[in-house]
Formats: sequence, structure tokens, C-alpha cells
Amino acid sequence: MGDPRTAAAGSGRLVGLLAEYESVDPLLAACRAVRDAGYARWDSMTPFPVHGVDRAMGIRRTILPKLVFVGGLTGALGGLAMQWWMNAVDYPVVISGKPLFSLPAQIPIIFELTILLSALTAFGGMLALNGLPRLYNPLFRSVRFQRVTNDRFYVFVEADDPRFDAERTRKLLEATGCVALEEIRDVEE
Amino acid sequence: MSERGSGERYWRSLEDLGDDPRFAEIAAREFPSLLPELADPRTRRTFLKLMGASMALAGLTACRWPEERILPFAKRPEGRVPGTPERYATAMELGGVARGLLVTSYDGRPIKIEGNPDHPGSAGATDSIAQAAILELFDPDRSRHPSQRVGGAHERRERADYESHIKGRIAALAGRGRGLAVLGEASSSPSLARMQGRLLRRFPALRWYEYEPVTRDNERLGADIALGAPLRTHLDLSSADVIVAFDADLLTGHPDALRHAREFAARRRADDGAMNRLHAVESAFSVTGAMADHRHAASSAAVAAFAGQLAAFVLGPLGELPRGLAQALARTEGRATAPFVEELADELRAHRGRGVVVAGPGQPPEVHALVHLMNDRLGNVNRTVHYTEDPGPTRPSHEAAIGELAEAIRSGEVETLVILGGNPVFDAPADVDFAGALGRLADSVHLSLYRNETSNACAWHVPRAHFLETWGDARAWDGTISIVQPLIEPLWGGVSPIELLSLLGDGEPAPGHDLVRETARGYLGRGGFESAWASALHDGLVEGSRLPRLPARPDPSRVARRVADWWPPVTPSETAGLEIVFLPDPKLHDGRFANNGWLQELPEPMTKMAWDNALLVGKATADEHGLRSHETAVVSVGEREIEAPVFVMPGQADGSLAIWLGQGRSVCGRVGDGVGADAYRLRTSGAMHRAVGASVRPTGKRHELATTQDHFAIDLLGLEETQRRRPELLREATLGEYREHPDFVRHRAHTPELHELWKPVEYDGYKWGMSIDLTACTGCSACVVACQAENNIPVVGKVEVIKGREMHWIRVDRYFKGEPDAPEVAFQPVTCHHCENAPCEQVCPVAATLHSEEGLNQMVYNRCIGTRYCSNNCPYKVRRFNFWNNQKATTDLEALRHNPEVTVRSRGVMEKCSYCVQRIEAARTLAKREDRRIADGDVTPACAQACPTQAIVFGDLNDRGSRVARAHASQRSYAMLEELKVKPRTRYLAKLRNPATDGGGDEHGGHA
Amino acid sequence: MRRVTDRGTDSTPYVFPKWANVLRPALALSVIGLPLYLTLLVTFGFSARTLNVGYAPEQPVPYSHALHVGELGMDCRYCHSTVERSRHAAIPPTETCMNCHTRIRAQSEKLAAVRVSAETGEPIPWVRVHDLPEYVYFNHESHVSAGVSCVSCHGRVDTMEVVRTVQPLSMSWCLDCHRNPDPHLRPLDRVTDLAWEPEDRVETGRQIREATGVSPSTDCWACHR
Amino acid sequence: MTTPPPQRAYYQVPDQDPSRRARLVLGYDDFSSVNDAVARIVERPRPGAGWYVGFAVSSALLLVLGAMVTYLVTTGVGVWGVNQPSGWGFAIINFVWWVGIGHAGTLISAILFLFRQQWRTSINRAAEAMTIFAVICAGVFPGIHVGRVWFAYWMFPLPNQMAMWPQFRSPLLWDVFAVSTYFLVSAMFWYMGMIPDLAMLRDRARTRGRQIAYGLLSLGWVGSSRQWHRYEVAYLLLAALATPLVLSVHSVVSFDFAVSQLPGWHTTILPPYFVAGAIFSGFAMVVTLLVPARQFFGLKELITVRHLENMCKIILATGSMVGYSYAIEFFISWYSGNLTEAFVFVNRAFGPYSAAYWLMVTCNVVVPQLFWFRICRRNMLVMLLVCMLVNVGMWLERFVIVVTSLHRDFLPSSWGMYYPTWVDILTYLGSFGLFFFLFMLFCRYAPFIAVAEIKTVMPLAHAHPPEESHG
Repeated sequence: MGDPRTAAAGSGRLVGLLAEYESVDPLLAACRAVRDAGYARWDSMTPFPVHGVDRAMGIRRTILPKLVFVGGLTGALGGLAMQWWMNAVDYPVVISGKPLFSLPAQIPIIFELTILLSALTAFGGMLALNGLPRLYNPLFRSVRFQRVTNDRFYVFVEADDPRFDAERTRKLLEATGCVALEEIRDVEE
Repeated sequence: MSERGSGERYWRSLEDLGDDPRFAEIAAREFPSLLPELADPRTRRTFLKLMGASMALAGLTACRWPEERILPFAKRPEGRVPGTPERYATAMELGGVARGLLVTSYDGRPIKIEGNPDHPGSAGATDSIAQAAILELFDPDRSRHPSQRVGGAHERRERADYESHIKGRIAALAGRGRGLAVLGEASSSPSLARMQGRLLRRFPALRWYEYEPVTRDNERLGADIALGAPLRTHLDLSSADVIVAFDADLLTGHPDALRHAREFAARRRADDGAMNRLHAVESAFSVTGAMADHRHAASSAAVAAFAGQLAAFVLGPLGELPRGLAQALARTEGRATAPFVEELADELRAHRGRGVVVAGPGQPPEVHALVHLMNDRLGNVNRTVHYTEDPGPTRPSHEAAIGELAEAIRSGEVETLVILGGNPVFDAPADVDFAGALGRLADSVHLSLYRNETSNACAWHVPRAHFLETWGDARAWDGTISIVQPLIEPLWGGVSPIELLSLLGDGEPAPGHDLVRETARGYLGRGGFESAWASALHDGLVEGSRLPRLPARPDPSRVARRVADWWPPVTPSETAGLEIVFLPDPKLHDGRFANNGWLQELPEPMTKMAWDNALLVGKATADEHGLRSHETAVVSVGEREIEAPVFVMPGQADGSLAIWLGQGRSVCGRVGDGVGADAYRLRTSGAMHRAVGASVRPTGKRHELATTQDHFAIDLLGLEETQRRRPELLREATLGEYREHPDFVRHRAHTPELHELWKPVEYDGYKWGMSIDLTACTGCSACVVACQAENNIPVVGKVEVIKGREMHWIRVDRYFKGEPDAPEVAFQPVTCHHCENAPCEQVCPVAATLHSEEGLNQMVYNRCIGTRYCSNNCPYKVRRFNFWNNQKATTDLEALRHNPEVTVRSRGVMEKCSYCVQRIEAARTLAKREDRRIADGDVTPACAQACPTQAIVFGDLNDRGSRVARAHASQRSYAMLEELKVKPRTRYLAKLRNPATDGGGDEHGGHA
Repeated sequence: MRRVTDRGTDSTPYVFPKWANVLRPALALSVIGLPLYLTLLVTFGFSARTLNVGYAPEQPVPYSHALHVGELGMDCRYCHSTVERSRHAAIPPTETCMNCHTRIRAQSEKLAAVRVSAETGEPIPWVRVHDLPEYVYFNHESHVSAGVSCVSCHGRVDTMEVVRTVQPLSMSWCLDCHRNPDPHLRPLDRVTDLAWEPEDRVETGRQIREATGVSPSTDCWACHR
Repeated sequence: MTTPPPQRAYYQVPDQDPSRRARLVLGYDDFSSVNDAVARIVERPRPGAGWYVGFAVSSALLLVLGAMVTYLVTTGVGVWGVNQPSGWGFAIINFVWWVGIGHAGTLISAILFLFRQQWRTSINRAAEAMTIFAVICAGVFPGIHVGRVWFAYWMFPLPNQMAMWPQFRSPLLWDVFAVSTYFLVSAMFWYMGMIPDLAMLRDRARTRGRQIAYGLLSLGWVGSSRQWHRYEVAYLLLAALATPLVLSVHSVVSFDFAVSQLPGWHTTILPPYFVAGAIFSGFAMVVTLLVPARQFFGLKELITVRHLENMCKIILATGSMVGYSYAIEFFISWYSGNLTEAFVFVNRAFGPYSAAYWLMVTCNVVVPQLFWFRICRRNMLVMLLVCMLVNVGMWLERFVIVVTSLHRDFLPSSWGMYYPTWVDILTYLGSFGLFFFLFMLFCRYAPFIAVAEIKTVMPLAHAHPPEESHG
């Protein structure tokens, strides 16, 4: 196991401390520790969604479902209105001697539009809330961090967290039994 | 719908031609681009000519005959308004008989032919051949210039060349004109007769021959035997209760067929509870046979025999049977007399003076003689049968004439031959070898519309003017004279026969107009000639020019003598072999219309076959000789043989083959070349109508025939289902059943109770509808061609028809019933039903087809994207899709025939019957101008207008008094596939039959 | 138990430049904007208003409607005589011009083409200005007789030196009037009076419509067949 | 094959007791080895010769498709065998067939995901990809089958100078909306699932090109728990939305027929019957693709026999449903007393196209019965054979439905026959080109297996009995 006090990646402004863990258990422990220490601007990075990490970090439920509901509703009402206006109001024509507007015939498209807009909201919403795409991220400058998609787990405490203090935070993280600790620095302008 | 760009391009090019912008305006819609054609100077000239003509008629600029006036039809407003069609009365002569026509001209372009309502022959109706004449006029394959044979090939010449040549010949001729001969077609033209007379006076030694391949000479000869003169027989079916036809296709295959059909149908609607009864004894299945209440299939020879037997049974009891005849007819060679003949005789005697016996042109003179005798003794003469003089009573028979001419040529008596029309090299009797004879002739001139087989064999070819391009005159079957007036200047500088004769006679060509007027002075009388001439042009006929009816009594002893010598006819047997009957092509007549796409593609009424002719064989005979439909066979008579595709035709008499003459042209044009088999090669003089001792052997070679309907040729499963559905789709009953159950139509099919799921749309303006009377429909298919002409429907060709891509907006379904050897036939015209709940509409994703306020099922070509879903969902399958750009082959010249009131459809769009909405709109404009509603009869769709029996009625259903409303109210009225609740606006009137053996509603409508 | 199978660890990663993050808003914008843009493009780019209006080709004869109609006060129907009886408001034959110009301006340069045409009988190749697609059936008679003025479609021709298209002549434009004809209806004697302007178009139109019972059809087959 | 999987198993994992179930992931003891297994496919400097051959063939076929479409559009629909009465032919048959195939992917992903069927994890990625490519192939046909392709955009509600709108009662229009929605949703679902794995490829990438490419595609994913949280919610929502969608799409496709009034089309059974058939053919296609794929790419440990066996069971089930539908159709056509309807079915079985009908029944109903036997469910060859036959059968089913109903409908006078032309056939083959062209590229450049998800079902992924002090 290498020396925790690794050289910082880059020499720019310090953006935060990155602690590396080998498995799920220490990660969860670390999360609880950081959470209990009352940090707000921090996160943990894992190769896959780790069961229980949400509770360990105290992440609140996302509002995404509500957005999707609104999206779906828009789709449904929009679809209904569109068909009604186009076929029964703007240019009404007699088709097969049927009523200008009858719901049964409109349902399929209403349904499809509902799904479509919900899905778009879900996808778009996820990206938006997650701030993606975010091609540049100081973390990418860390060689070690490349294993985040492989087999390592990380906790990252941002420097601009009000409680952040290079020394105390470092101690806190070291205490969580990380296999490595690294200062993440931004590129210098 | 060519896009704007090409429209623009088109514009400039037409302007270059320097034409009347108004004309261009109309024409703009017609053809996408002129540029390619314009590269060709000849076409360019054509157009200048055309425009010239258009402006001539528009009275705008100088024209060919300034002093000549063409008077619009009386019903049209005087004075020309561009963009509004005018109609002119004229006539078309075919086989020496005139059809009275009314031609619609649009800014100088004739675009549509209708029957002349005032004409006794047509009474406003037409047959498919007359309808298709427009196509012929604008056919790009027509001969475009004179030519002279140099060595083997023909070289182009100018008009002056042949004129000077002819002048030269005339000068060179000995004073009496020895060595000069003229071969003419059958013609009843007074002017032609006059020119002929003049010519004969100038050259007494001149020989005049008349030849017509489809000849009715047997009628003349028969009359000659019986009546002592070749009188012409006229039938008055309107007063006939019983009609007996021996191989006689009265309803389509007769010069007076239109009148026959009209009078016949008028007696079958049974509104008064009475119907006439038609018996047909025939070898090949004809339309008349299909309409018959009793049809007996018998070989042509057996038909003759039956005629003889009938004579015996009819005349015997009347004590009118001459001894010689009695003895003769007794010699039936052990042939048992069919029981129906006896019944027939009784029926005829029971209807003395109200019956008609008639024999067809294919029957020998003796049979005709017997028929005359029967009609006379039954008291039918002067009631249902009338006699008049026949034009040209003294001429020899056509068959004899052509033979003599060939002889005269061989013997060198004829040095110069002028052939006026016709195509003897192709259609002369095979044994005459006319081609060979013509080959020996150094000097021969052939006047014809197309460069055909004969043209190539002649020294000179002269383009003939189409009857819509030239002046002339002709007599209808009843003798009424019609003036043939041109609607357009000759496109290719052609001349008419009388003009050529004037050149021949006077050495100077006189304009046809003068010649015809000159003749007219003869029959129009001196007094007030101009006004008489004017009204003759107006009405399209000369009042009171009908041939006078002649009293005539047959001479029984002469008849007896002749019949005795001839009797009994040789019927097919092991020894005699098969019999083959030569029939005129129902569409191409004698073959002269072979290059007419409309006629070629028209499904023949009985076989539903387009684009071919075939050896028609009965089922039994086919099985016996191993013949199969869609395979070829070799027929041989003596040493002559031809190979032709076989079509197994239900109802064709056993032992008797039939084949249509006129197909198999070799020098014809892009359309007609190499289509079908040439039956003339089997036909010899002495056997012009039927040959005996024919043998046939299958080759096993596949030859796909373009049949648009496949009954009796599909798997048993489909066949049975067809038979199950037929009574529901095409409802019929005997007169007895009808009397018993006037509401029988409702019991022919089980229609569930139909409920409204929503509030139905109300139609409180006009409410267009159509009614088709299946009792009246003869299946003649004139409506199909009429629709094609009116609505710019393209011709797609044989291959596409086989694929099932024919474009006709109206089709005539033909259903067989009963046994293949003795089937009953019924016809059912089907076109867009304009359903109020149209199933096609709801499936169209772009609303390209939808309903109008007047309940028309509108098809909007320019909105259509071509999903073909509507066609799938149409239960009547009346929608037609443009699988290709069907206009691609249409030259700009052909495009001139297009009806400018109807969009020419592009590739990839659906199209269908529109109830001729352009005619509705025209009537609407007129009504608005006169500030009134559209009255009943103001709108007549093309199909209804052409229909000889007026089976199709169209009008406003909201107008209780309209004919269509009354028809829909009739007890016979029913909707096809009613159970689908599509609420069709087109309904049918059930078919009635009047069989002698009528149980009278034996079963309760025969639930299907 | 560490098996370093991951070849990533000993390599320097590629890091996108910081500005790459601008991509996000850009992406969002285009995702929403592109379809919108395309729709608008089709809607207005292909509209007849864009394509047709203002088309004013040069004519073989510099005929000025402004002069003849505007100043001399000739009636439209003097030349376009068939407008009330036919689908077409026919362009006049050369004779019509010569009716006057045999005497007036008989030698004018501008009229050379007309004189040639009158002598040779070759028509003057006018260029068409108001061009409808082949599948559109417009009927002048029924419009003029219903009280729709020339000006509704052709504009103030009496002020034009060179005739040009002033209306889109598109289907939707036709429909506007067919659905609500009132603003375009006027007394029949005012149809060719291009300058005529009632105090209240709609009201006048309404009265005329109610009087004459004009009810334009919006059926497809009213114009397409 | 670099690392031979060590033979160590995890008996301590509660839900992975081998005595009850085969394991979903064999042999791999840690995460990185899974990475290796999957990334190896992508990172190989050059794939095996097999890939090149396959790619060449499919590219060639793709060119054929291009040629055929060009010929069609420039010449007219006449180049096909369609006519009156058969206005529809191969184009619609192929469309329905491809759409049907395009169902398994989303179904495997979405429905199995909702039902927490963990065995989906190692096959869902490939299945989804297949879905999307199949839908692309399907989308080609309705596009080109219209007479005037250049106006096909009129089916979308765009404001235009005609003031015309689409006609929303038309099932064809429903189709347009359904299929395009289905395509978009499936595509989003697929791509979203790939983001973490693309990030994995990014982090392993050696060359600059790959680093940038995968960097862009992975949108800067860092796998932070807050991202994972929203990601999982979104994924769940998409799954929940895709599930009814997948069922609706083929129902709507079936409306094209059911809503018309043709005998043989106009039946209420069509929607469920179509959906069953779609899943049926979809799974068959997945198996057809995976069996060789796991062979070539050495994924036997990730795509285990158990996965395939489960799919065979589904095929057996849906196949039987389809068979049941065939039977019921016949029964109802007789029971309804509607003779026209009855005839259509008799005609299907004994008419001119009876061969197609009986071949269909054999392939779709008889052959799948083999899957009752365990040996067949576990034998790759049998599996492959059966599934291929199933796809043949399902194509024939669409042929039978489309053609036999059209060629003999109400009026015997207008009955006809439908024969495909060479253009029809080449266009159909061409669509395979398109499909495999895309699939080959996918195999070569995309994570063939959902690595991140695999990891979640690996024992390592789970916290040991927690020493949680406070909640």
C-alpha cells in the first residue's frame, strides 16, 4: 500500500481532496464519517451504484419523477389539443361520415406523445440535474481516479465547502482507512 | 402534376411557337414539357398547324378555309369563349354505316366523342369504337407524309409529288381509262357515290371494286334469294315480344346495335310487369347470348340446322311449308331435332306479328332466306321487321370482288390500282394471295390513315385524313344522311377519299368541303340551301333522308329450291373434324383499330381479355384435345395453320372453335404490332365466316393472356366461393319470382340490422347518387372507354394488366352461373360507390381522400402520397394506383386529346371515379349563370352518356323527382355489400330474366 | 491480493480543456432549437408568400396598366373581355390593341411588336405573371360574378407599370377568403373599380353575401380535380 | 483469452447458492477482470477475421439496399410486385417483421428490469442494440413504400401553405407516432445505459482518438453517487415508460390491419396476438445473435447457458400463445358466421398460398415445442436452428396476414395474386445488410455488455453485514 501523502495532481488551485478505497465497506464507513462531520459539498465516486450509499451519504430523493410527470401531462394534453384543433377546428372535414372529433381515434397518439415527452424529460432531466455533459472535470487530471470506472471507490470533498480545511479534512479522510489520498488541483489559468 | 418549374419551361416554349396565349393556358395543364419534341422540326410545324387550327376555329386569325363556317351545336351559346368547350355534330363511317356523333372541342382540339341525341341510330349513345376515335386522331403512329416505294423500301415524298404522279398517269391513260381500277371500302357516302359516278363517266373502262373483310353479304344474298333483291332488313325490337337470334349478335355486333340495345332494354325493365324474351342459338358466346333468356350453344353449322328445323315447325302448322322444303328439311341425316326448337316454334306462332327471327352475317344465305320466309309468314314484316333498299344494290359480293380484282391484276387487265383505305394485303382471303398480286403491279396508290401492310406493298402511299379532320357524308343504317364535318385541320396534311377521287377525276384536287356541299345540293334541294345546310350541320343529320321502307314478299318456291340444294349443313363430326368460326374482333373490328391502346386494353365483355385474341374453345372440346387456357395451340385448316393462345370459354359450342379476326398485325404501330394471332391466314374465300375440317393440337407453350377476371380459371376453392357470393353481389330473379316477391332483393342476402354509432352527416344541398340497372346492362363496355376518354385515364399495357394494374375507373364484372358448358352470364358495372361512410377515407394519413358537402368521395391527387391503404380498405376495389409515371410515354401530340378539365395524374398517386365532378362543376357554373338549381339531367357522367341502354342513371337524391331518386326507391334497388354499412351512393337495380320455363318464384329468393 | 490488470493507472489521462464545458448549454440549445428552426424554415421558407409575391417578368411589349387603366381609365373588361363568361380572363388578341393604336401612337417604337403581330398574325408572346399549378382549377367567372374584385387577387394593377404578383396565391390564402368572404365582396358594378373602398368592407360584404347568398365552398373538388 | 477465470466460487453469497440456481457470472472474482473481459473486445488492435468477413458481407448487402431504394424512388412503386388488389406487399411485411424483432430488446431491458430479473444484466445491452437496429430497418420500409416519398413529410403536423393537417384517424399515422416514439425511447434507454461503460472505455483508452471519442460519448461521467442516484431513478422511469410503450407499439402496428375492414384483418385478437408474436420473434433474434456472439467474443462466462435457457422458455411460452391465436382466429371466423371472414381463413390454409401458411405453422408452433426438453434448451445448435426457423415463421406469418387477406377480399371479380419481384427480394436482403452493418459496428466499438450492471450483481458489490452504528 503506497504512501497516502501522494503528490498533488497538478499545481493549480486546490479544488478538493480525493480519498480512494478498495471496497464497498470502507467507502460506506467513510461516507458516514464525512456526512456526520457535516460536510455539504462532497461526493463519493463508485464504478457502479453502491447499495446503501444514498443513506450513508444522506442524499435526498431527486425531483426527477415530478418533472417527468409534468412532461407526461404536457404530452397528453398537447396531443389531445393538437388533434382536436387540427381535425375539428382549423380545417374540419368529413372523414368516413364520422364525427369531427371522437376520443377513441385520438387515444393512440395521445398515449404515444405522453410516453415520448415523459421519456425525453427523464433523459434530459437526468443529464441536466447531473450537470452533464461536463467534459472537463479536475478529477480527470488524477491518474489514480481512472480506476473509478474499474474497481476503486472514492470520496471527494470539495475545497469550497465552508467546513473544508486542508488539514482537518485530510485527517478525517485518513481516519476512514483510505488506500490513498490526493489533492485535486485545477489547471492554472 | 408536373411541378411549377416545368410549367414555366413549357410556357416559354409554347410562346416561341407563337400561339394564342389562351390556348397555351389550357394546354399548359396538358403536357409537362414540349422541349424534346420541339427539337424535331416536323413536330414544330405540326404545332404551328394545330395552333393555326385552334385559332381558326376561335375565329381569331386566318385559317385554311376562311369562307367556311363551322356552326356550334344549337344548344351552345353562339360565339366562342376561350376555355369553354363547344360541341359539333359529325359522323363516323364504319363498314359503310354512319354513326351519328357529337364531338366536344376545347379551343380547337376535339377531346371527347358522344352520340348525337338527335340521331336515329345512336340517340345519344356510342359504342367503344366511336369513343376511341379521339385516340386514333392524335395517334403519333399515323402516317405523316406521302411516300413512294423505291426498290424495297418506301421513301418520303411531298404532296405535290403524288399529285403530279397521278396527273401523269391520268394523262397517260387511254381515253376510256382502261387498266385503271379503284378498290374502295364499303361506303354509303353520297359524295363518294357521286365522285364514283363522275369518274366512271370520265373513264367508262375503269373498274371499281369494293371489299370489306367484315362483310354482311350473306344478308344481301339471303334477301336476294327470298325477296328477289338484296334488301336491307331493319328490326323494330321495341314492338317485339319474342326474339330468336341465330348466331346474330344484335346488341353489339350489328351496325344498328345501339338502336337494338336501346329498344331491347326498354322492353325488359318490367315496370309494367311485362318483358320481352330473347332466345339465342349461337356457337360463340356473344353479348346477345349473355342477355338471352334462353341460350343454346351449337356449332355454327348446327345453328343453321336448327334454323331449318324451326322453319319446318313454324311453317308446317301454318300450312305454309313448301313441299320441296318439307322434303328437304325432313332429311335431317338422323339428327334428332332438339325439343327447344319445337317450343320456340309454338312461342313464335303464339306471338304472330310480335316476334322477330333473325340470323347473323355468319349464317349462309339460305338461312337468311328461311328467316325472311318465317318472318313473313308469322306476320312480323312491317311490324317488327322492315325492308329498305340497300346502298349499292348491284355490286358483287365483297368476297367475289377481291377475288376478281386479284385475277384482273394477274391477267394484266389492271395496270393502275388506287386503293381507298382498307388493308387487303392483311385481310383479303388467304387463297386470293392479294399481296402476291399487288406485288406484280407497277403502279398502285394506297390511301390510308396508317402506313400498313398494304401501304408497304403499294408503289405509293398517301396519308388519309381522319374523319375528324375532313369533310364528308355518310348514311346511317336506316339511310339517314349525316354530314361529316372536321373539328381540326388535318394534322399530317391527309386527304379524304373524295378529295383523292376528285384529283383522279378532274386532275385537280377540290377541297372536300366544296365536294360535300355540291353533293348536298342534290339532296338538300335548291330552295334555301344555305339554311338547310346550316341546320344539317347543326343537327348532324339531314331530316327525312331515311331510306323509304319497301313492301316485299318472299317467294317460297325459290327459297325451297335453294334450301333444298344446300340442306343439310355439315356439322362437326369425326369425319368433318372441328369447325372454326371467324368473328370480327369485338374491339378492333377488322383490325383497323389495332393501334388503338384504349381498344386494345379494353377487356372484351365475355372473355374479359385485353390485348390479345385467342382460340375460344368449349370445355369439353378443350379436354378432348388437351387444350389449356394461357397455352398456345396450332390450328390448321387444310394446309394452312396458325398458332394462337387458347382460351377455354364457358358456353362455347362443342366441336366449334372461334377466333377473332384483326389481331396479329405486322405493320401497324407501336401499340398493335405483334399483338395476338392473325386469323386471316386461315380464312379463304368460300369460307369467309366458318371453315370445317379444322384440327387443333396443343403446343404446351405458355402464353399469358391478360384477362382481368379469372372465374373458371382459378382453384376450386375460389370458384365455389365465387358461386356462393354471386347471388348476393349480383342479385337476380326471374320475372315470375319478381311478380311473386317484388321485394326479392332483400331476401337474396342476409343483411344484419344496421345501427348508427354516431349522428350521421346530413346532406341538405345536392346529394349526388347513381343507379345501375343490371337488367339493362349488356356489358358492352362503351362506358369503360368513355370514362377513359373523359378522365385522361392512361393505357398501361399488357404486362401491367396481367399484373393487375389496369387503370379503368369503371369496370364491368362478368359472372358465370351454372355449368361451364351452358352457363348463364350477368354483367355488373362497378365504379366508385361514393360511400357516405367511405372506408377509404379514415385510413388515409394525409386526408387526401375525404367527403364533400354534397357527399362525393373526393380524391385529391395533389395531396396523395400514395400509401395505397385506401385501395386496400375499399371493399369494391375500385381505386387505381399509378405504379409508374403512366404519362411518360404520352407524346405532346397525344396529350392534346387530354380533357383539360381533369388533372393528368402523376406517378405514385391514387385515382378513382369522381362521378365526373368536372361535369358537375360545369353544370353548377351554368346554373349559377342562369341563377337556378342544377336540374335533373344537367349532369350526365361519361359512362351514363355513352350507355346504349341507359342502364346508368345519375342525379340528385335530394330531388325526389329525379330519375336516380326514383330508381333508388324502386323495389329492385339494392346496395352491394350493404352489410358493411358503408352507405354507398351507387345502388343497383336487380337483374330480371324472363325464361319461358318460369316456375314463378319457386323458391323464396334462394337464400344464399 | 492486487492484480493490476487496469492499464489505465500508469498512463496519463487525456483531459478536455476547460472551455469544453461550454458544450452543455450549447447542446441544450441546439436540441431544443434545431427542430424549431427546421419547422419555421419549412413553414415560411416554402410558403408561397416567399416564393410568389413580387414576381414581375419583363413583357415583350412595355404595356403599362398604370397608363391605360390608371390614367386613361379603361375598364379591365375592355381587354379581358371573357372574364365574366369563362374560367379565363383571356389575354386580348392583337386586334384589341390595334382598335386604338391604328390611330393613336401609330408609329411608336414601343408598339413595334404589336404592329408586327397585327401584320403577320403571329401572337405577341406575353409572359404569364399569375401562374397556378396545373391541378388548380380557378374560375374567373364564378368569382367576378359573385362580387369578388380583381384587386383582391391581382392588387392595384391600375398603378403598375409592370404587372407583378402581389398575393401569395397559395392554398391557405385562397382558403382565407373562402372561409370568410365578407372583406372581399362588393357590388357587382364595383368589381373592376380597383380604387373603390367602402367605409366598412366587412359590413358591406356581409350585406352582399346575405343578399346574394354567396357561400364559397371549401371542398377539395371545388378547386382540384 | 488473457485471464483464465480461477475456479473460485462464492458460497457465502446468500442469493447465489449453486444448489438452487446457476450463477449469473461465472469465474470472475473481481471487478477489473469483468472490465477486461468486456473491454478486450473493443481494445483488440484488430478483430478476428470473422468480423471482417461479416462486416464485408453486410456492407455489400447495405449497398444493395441503397441501390434498390434509389431504383425504387427514381422509377416508381411499380418495380415491386404490388398491384390491385394487393396494395401492400414485401415492404409492409418486412416492416412489421422488423418492428416485431425490435421488441425483445426493450422488453428484456425494461420489463425484466422492473421485475428485478437480474439475469437480464449480461444480455440487455446487446438486446437493446438489436432493438434499435431492427427498428431502424423497420423504419426504412414505410418510408420508401409510399408512392411519393418526397411528400412523406406531410404525415407530420407541420404548418404549411396548404393549411392542411394530418388525418389523425388513420392507423398509419398512429404508426408513424408509435414507431418514432419507440425508436427515440429505446435509443435513449440504450445510450443512457451505456454512459458508465463508455466512461470505463474512456478511462482505459490508450490512444488519443479513443480517449476523445469515448470522452465525448461518456459526457464526462465520474460515477459520483449523486449522479448514480438520479441516474438510477431516470433509468427506472424510462423502464417504466418503455414497458407500456413496447406493448403499445405492436398493438398500434396491428391496428394497421385490425382497424381496416378487410376480412382477415378486421379482428380484435390482432393486438395481443401481434405483441406475443413480436416478443416471440424478438427473443428468437436475440438468441440467434447471442449464441455466436458469446462464442466469438469469449463471453461464455457472462452470457451463461442459463440466460439462453431462460430466453428459450420465453420463446416456448410466446410461441404457444401465437399458436393459440392461430387456432382462435380460425374458430372465431367460423363461429362468427361471417362467411367472407370464414373464407379468408379457409383460403389461407387451403388456397393458393397454403404452403406459406403451413410452413408458418410448422416454424412458429411445432418447432418451438422442442424447448419442452431441457437438452434442446441447453444445446446451442438446436437453439440456433429453432430460433432461425422461428424468424422465418414469423416473416411468413406477416406474409400470410398481408397477402392472403388482400388477394381475395369481398368481390371475387377483383381477386388477384401477389408475386414479389426481384426488387422486393433484394430490398429485403438489403435490410439485413443494414441491420448487421450496424450490429457489427456495435460489437466492435461499444461495450457489448453492461459492465456496471454486471458489477452490481457480483458478490463483491454487496456490503458485508454492516457494522452500522447509527442510522
